[in-house]
Amino acid sequence: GGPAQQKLTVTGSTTILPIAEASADMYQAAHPGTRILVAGVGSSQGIESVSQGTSDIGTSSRELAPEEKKLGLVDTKIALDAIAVIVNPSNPVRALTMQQAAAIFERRITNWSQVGGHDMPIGLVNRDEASGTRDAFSKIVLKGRDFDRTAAVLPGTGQVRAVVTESPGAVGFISLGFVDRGVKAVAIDRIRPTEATVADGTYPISRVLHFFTKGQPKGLAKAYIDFVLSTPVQDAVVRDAGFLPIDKALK
Amino acid sequence: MTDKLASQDPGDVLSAGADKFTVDGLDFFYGAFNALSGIDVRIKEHAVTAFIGPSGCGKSTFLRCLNRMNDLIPGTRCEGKVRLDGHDVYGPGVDPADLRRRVGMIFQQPNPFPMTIYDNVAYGPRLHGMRKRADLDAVVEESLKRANVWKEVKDILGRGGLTLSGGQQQRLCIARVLAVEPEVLLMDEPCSAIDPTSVQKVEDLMAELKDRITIVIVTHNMQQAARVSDYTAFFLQELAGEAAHLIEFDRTATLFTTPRDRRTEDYITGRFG
Amino acid sequence: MTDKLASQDPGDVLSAGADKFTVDGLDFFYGAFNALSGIDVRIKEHAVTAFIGPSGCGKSTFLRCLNRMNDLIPGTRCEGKVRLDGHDVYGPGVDPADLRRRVGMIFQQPNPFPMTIYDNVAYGPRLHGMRKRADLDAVVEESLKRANVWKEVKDILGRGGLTLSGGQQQRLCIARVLAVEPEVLLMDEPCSAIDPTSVQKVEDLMAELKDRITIVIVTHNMQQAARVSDYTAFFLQELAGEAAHLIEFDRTATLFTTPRDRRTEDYITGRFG
Amino acid sequence: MRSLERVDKRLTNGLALGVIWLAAITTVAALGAILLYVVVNGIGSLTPAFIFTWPHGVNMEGGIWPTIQSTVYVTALAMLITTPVAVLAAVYLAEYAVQGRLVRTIRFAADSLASVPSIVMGLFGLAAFVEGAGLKFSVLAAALALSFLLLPIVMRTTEEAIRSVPRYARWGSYGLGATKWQTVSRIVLPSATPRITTGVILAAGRAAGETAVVIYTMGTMINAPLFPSDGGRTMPVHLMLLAQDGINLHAAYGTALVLVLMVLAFNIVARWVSRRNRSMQG
Amino acid sequence: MSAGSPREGQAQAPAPQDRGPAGNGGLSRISRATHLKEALLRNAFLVCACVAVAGVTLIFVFVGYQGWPIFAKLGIGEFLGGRVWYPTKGLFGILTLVVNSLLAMAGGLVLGAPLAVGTAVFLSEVASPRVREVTRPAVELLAGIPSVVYGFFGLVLLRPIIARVFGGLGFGLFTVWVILGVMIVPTIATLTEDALRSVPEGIREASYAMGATKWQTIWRVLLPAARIGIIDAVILGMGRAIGETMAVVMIAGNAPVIPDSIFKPFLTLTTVIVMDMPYASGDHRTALFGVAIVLFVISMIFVASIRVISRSRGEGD
Ligand SMILES: Nc1ncnc2c1ncn2[C@@H]1O[C@H](COP(=O)(O)OP(=O)(O)OP(=O)(O)O)[C@@H](O)[C@H]1O
Ligand SMILES: Nc1ncnc2c1ncn2[C@@H]1O[C@H](COP(=O)(O)OP(=O)(O)OP(=O)(O)O)[C@@H](O)[C@H]1O
Ligand SMILES: [Mg+2]
Ligand SMILES: [Mg+2]
Repeated sequence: GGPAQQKLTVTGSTTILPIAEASADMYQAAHPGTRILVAGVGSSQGIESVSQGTSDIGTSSRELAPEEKKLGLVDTKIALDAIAVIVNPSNPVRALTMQQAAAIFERRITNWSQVGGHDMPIGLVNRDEASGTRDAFSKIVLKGRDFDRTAAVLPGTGQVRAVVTESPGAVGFISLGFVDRGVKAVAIDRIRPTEATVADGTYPISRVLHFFTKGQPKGLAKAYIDFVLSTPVQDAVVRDAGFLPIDKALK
Repeated sequence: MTDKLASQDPGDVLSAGADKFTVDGLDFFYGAFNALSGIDVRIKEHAVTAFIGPSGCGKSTFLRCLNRMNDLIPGTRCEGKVRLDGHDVYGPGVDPADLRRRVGMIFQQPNPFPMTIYDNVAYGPRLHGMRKRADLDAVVEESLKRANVWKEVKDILGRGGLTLSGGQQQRLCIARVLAVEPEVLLMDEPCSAIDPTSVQKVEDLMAELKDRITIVIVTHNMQQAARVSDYTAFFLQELAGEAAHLIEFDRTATLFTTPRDRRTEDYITGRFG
Repeated sequence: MTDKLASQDPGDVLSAGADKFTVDGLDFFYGAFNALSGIDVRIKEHAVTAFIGPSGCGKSTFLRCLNRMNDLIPGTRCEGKVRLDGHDVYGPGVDPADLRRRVGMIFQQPNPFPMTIYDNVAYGPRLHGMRKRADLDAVVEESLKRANVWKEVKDILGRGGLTLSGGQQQRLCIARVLAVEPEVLLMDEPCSAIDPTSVQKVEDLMAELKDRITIVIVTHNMQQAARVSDYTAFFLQELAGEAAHLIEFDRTATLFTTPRDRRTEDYITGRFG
Repeated sequence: MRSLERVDKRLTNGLALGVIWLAAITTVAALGAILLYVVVNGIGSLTPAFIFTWPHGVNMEGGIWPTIQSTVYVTALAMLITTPVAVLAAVYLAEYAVQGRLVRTIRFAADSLASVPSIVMGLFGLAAFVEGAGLKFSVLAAALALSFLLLPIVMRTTEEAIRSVPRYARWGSYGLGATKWQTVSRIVLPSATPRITTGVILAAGRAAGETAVVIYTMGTMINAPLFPSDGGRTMPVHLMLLAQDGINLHAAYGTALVLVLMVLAFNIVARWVSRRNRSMQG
Repeated sequence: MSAGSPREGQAQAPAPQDRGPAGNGGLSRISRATHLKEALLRNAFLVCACVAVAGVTLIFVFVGYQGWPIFAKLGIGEFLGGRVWYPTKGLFGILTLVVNSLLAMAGGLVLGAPLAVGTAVFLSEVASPRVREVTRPAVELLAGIPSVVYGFFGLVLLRPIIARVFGGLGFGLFTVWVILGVMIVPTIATLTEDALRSVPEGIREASYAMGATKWQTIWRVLLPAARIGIIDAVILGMGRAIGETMAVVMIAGNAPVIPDSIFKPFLTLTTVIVMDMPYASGDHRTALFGVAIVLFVISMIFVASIRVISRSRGEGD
């Protein structure tokens, strides 16, 4: 027979929400009679609810904290999120060090000439507080220090990209998957962000997205996770959402 | 002095016929403004009584006291006695709606309802519970005939009342009132907004109706008052902002030929107003 | 026939004094409606000319042709010639604003501006460039004096013009016009909305003013026309919807005692209207 | 000197009138620019597939049907709740109320309600209906919150409509012995109906375009609501999310165009109703 | 009584249903049923009218209940007067947001009010009927366009243009001013037009009759005469501008600081709610409701001041 449960609850990271939702839709369309409920409540909440059993899968865009390691959760990595620092293509700056990137977003550096570019004020573009990308960027690049508060706060990746595309002095950060020809992703510590450098872990601003289950996934949960890991989902849904397929990294 | 005059008159004039309305010491207030003061008058049954006087002297106000239309204006107050067939119109518990059915009213501006001619006339009977189509048909035809407008509208009863000419509209309004069989008809300058031919028709109508209905008419047109009325009352507000009084009330023929008050004479000879 | 009459008259009447306005073959249209047709009239300098006629016969319309106030109503058209001191009022390049300063106007409803009494009177002079306070003070006092209202308002010049009584307001409006030194004063029923005492004052005023100013007055009140005017013009619209004509124009004394036209006679004896 | 002054006066007049013309032209141009921009960019998206299919994928490709359905549903429900209350309230104010403290309070409350920022109304709906009354994110919660927003609007237009019924028409009815309610229900309300309808339609246009209230009371879930207890995502909310995301601007332009066309349709219908009414009375 | 007595007349009358006991020539009493029905209806209408009062009260209660704790916790002074809005650090001072909202409103007003008053004067005094037929619907349509569409338009068309012309990112006060300026035009213009139309025709005529030009009449008589109505309209426009959310959030840039240039991003009272609500919890969420209370109170102050101004007119001239 089919899966033991006909209903699955997936809660957690808002970063992962688009992947979880879209693949849930696709899965349900392919398997009538199943019901997958997806909610974005934040990574911590997702980890908590899966460990308490109120949901079947907890999604998280961060690693488990030390005390969470004891909860008996099984980790399935489902995608890679690399964050590119983007500038306008007309900007001659091609590379930054991690320190420079941090200094720019803390506004300790305010002019492109300070990092080898033209004499032009830097226009900072930040994401909103609810953004997982911002959260990751802040942890990895700023090491938890504060963003400059005069930066523009935009609520979406596409907006950041559009602004950087149009404004010569702008700088922002978006998921690597959304980088297009309108913007230029700069190298960080001399590593250019590509699928290869992300996959091999040399590009420094990246993270892994996780599905956590209480014990080994079974039944519908397993079927759903397998579906998410399948090539069609990895190549379409995960990329659409701006992330990189996990198979490139681990296989 | 005015009061004395007004209270003397009735004695002389009233001998002639039965009183439909008896008004004693009426004072009327719009909020704090005392518009009418000490009005005494008797309105004769089956006669036409005209109210004349300069603009703003309270003719309309007084007319509207007779069927309590003034009740509808917030902040107004009426003191004194108004009796219809001896019954106090402002008595406790009196139903103003029923009073108004019995004391119909025609306004200066023809005011057909925005519905068909038929429905305009049937409106009143329907209000008061008539439902059968045949009865309504009969009342509508009868009323339009009595109002002298049947010939003009009998083929277009389904058309909107507002599509008629001003004069036809006014006669339609009269038909509408006649349909509820009022005992008194109050007309507030019924002819001042309509064409001369229609004026003629309305005046003829009044002459026919007064056999069965008591008529009170407010008019600015002294000639009209002289033509149509049996009795005439002259109102005057002597100073702006003060209350108006009834200056003289008499048979029309007497009042127009031998007015007792100099102010009446001044007015009818056009010395002011 | 009407036209003939009207064009005959001037000859007789005009011998008396200089013409301020000469109107020849004036036709006036509200859109497609021809309100006035073939009006010929001469208005004498330093005299009072009255326009009389039933309601709606175009008296106001004609008056407003004289200072081009009708220009302000979209869709109106004026044909024929109107000359002020021989100059074509509708000629090319004529500034209607300047014309209106020279030909002042008083309306039926007193219409002070919602500002102080002082500012009301100073409005005109300021419009035309007077700025100095002393000059303005002088003009305001002078105009209010000429308008017979100085005594009543001299201590309350800073109060709103709308706080005055109707009659005072009307005299304030006259003062306001006098302040720009008009040559002609057009008055459209200036007394029909004010109290009798004020009417008296306005009529006295006209008698005083006509030494220096030509006055044209529209009035419904035949007695008033007879009292105040030197010349009278009688307008009549014989059929509803058709153009009105000038029926008779003559010295007031002549027109009221021996009207040449039967319709004039009917009107002044009150047979219609 | 006098003639110089006249030239100066005329010059000022001409210049000032020119500036006024300019203001009006600017206003009309602003409207033109918005409409033109939305139409030019959105027209390409305006296919039956776009209108009648569901959105799919991470960045909302496909159509916008459920958002249209949600919009229509919540608008209709809000009008259904608002209209009777607002009309009867207006009847009270126009026909029954005597000037006094109570009426002043009601008017002040209505004016205040009309000027509450819609974001505040949204939070109110969240606190009162979604959480307080336990309605969750639902069409009903959104309709209730919207109806507080629309109530003063419909009340005002209705009151004006009722007041514009000539008093002579009322007198005619009273004069025939009608009671107050008979007069109101048979003469006043029927005469005022076209104008009331116009006001209601315009208010519906307002509801259909409202974002801040709906987002906190109906949520953002893509759903074709069937019951009032279902959640959903209206077109303005969809447009807002697409615009914020900024990735699928095609869909955003298309949604904006459909939304603007809908509001335009409301306006045109309202205008038509009032025009037809005018020509019937004339 | 004579032959044609009223009773005969009545005999033919359609019999009213609920004629009272004294129907016999005397005056009938109001029947109990009629009286009850009318009273019942009247009270039902009154209840409906009171829904508006209930609405305001409910808003106050619910939003107040959720938001009040932040005032209690921080004290009114620190909440309203605190300069730093930094929720993740537990700092909830909204002075910056208040100042930004006022800046946005003021600029929108400076651009929008003259445009609106000019348009209103155009509609009521200058335009020929035919031109008015086109212009007025345009103004009304402008009012009908949803604010999210204004925001979208500002974001995708206006912002890039401003970025190109003035440098920077295009987010900021200037962009917001332009959009708000256009958005408040219909509010102010329609009310101003009403005010101008309610100036008696006689006053216009009197002015023209004294030789005033059109502009002199407008400037010296009509605008002063309509001034109370215009002030009311402008205050309503202010309310609209300060409460506007969806249009502003897309083009303001949302940085929680007082900008040092009109081309720099800033965050307002309304936009902070949209930006933070999705993830706020605890004190942060309470603080957002606190912001809603502030907005509510500001809008009430506007309404009340309109009252006061209109009343002072009643007492004045
Ligand atoms: N609703 C009202 N509120 C306050 N005052 C009123 C009201 N209606 C009339 N008045 C005043 O009462 C007085 C009498 O008015 P009324 O209309 O009865 O006069 P009228 O003789 O009918 O005048 P007209 O010949 O112009 O119709 C006037 O001074 C008028 O201003
Ligand atoms: N603005 C207008 N548009 C169209 N027709 C008008 C307009 N003003 C007046 N009329 C018509 O022109 C005719 C003359 O009107 P006018 O006001 O000049 O008459 P009047 O003699 O002054 O009347 P009254 O004595 O009542 O003031 C009337 O038939 C009137 O209906
Ligand atoms: Mg009257
Ligand atoms: Mg006139």
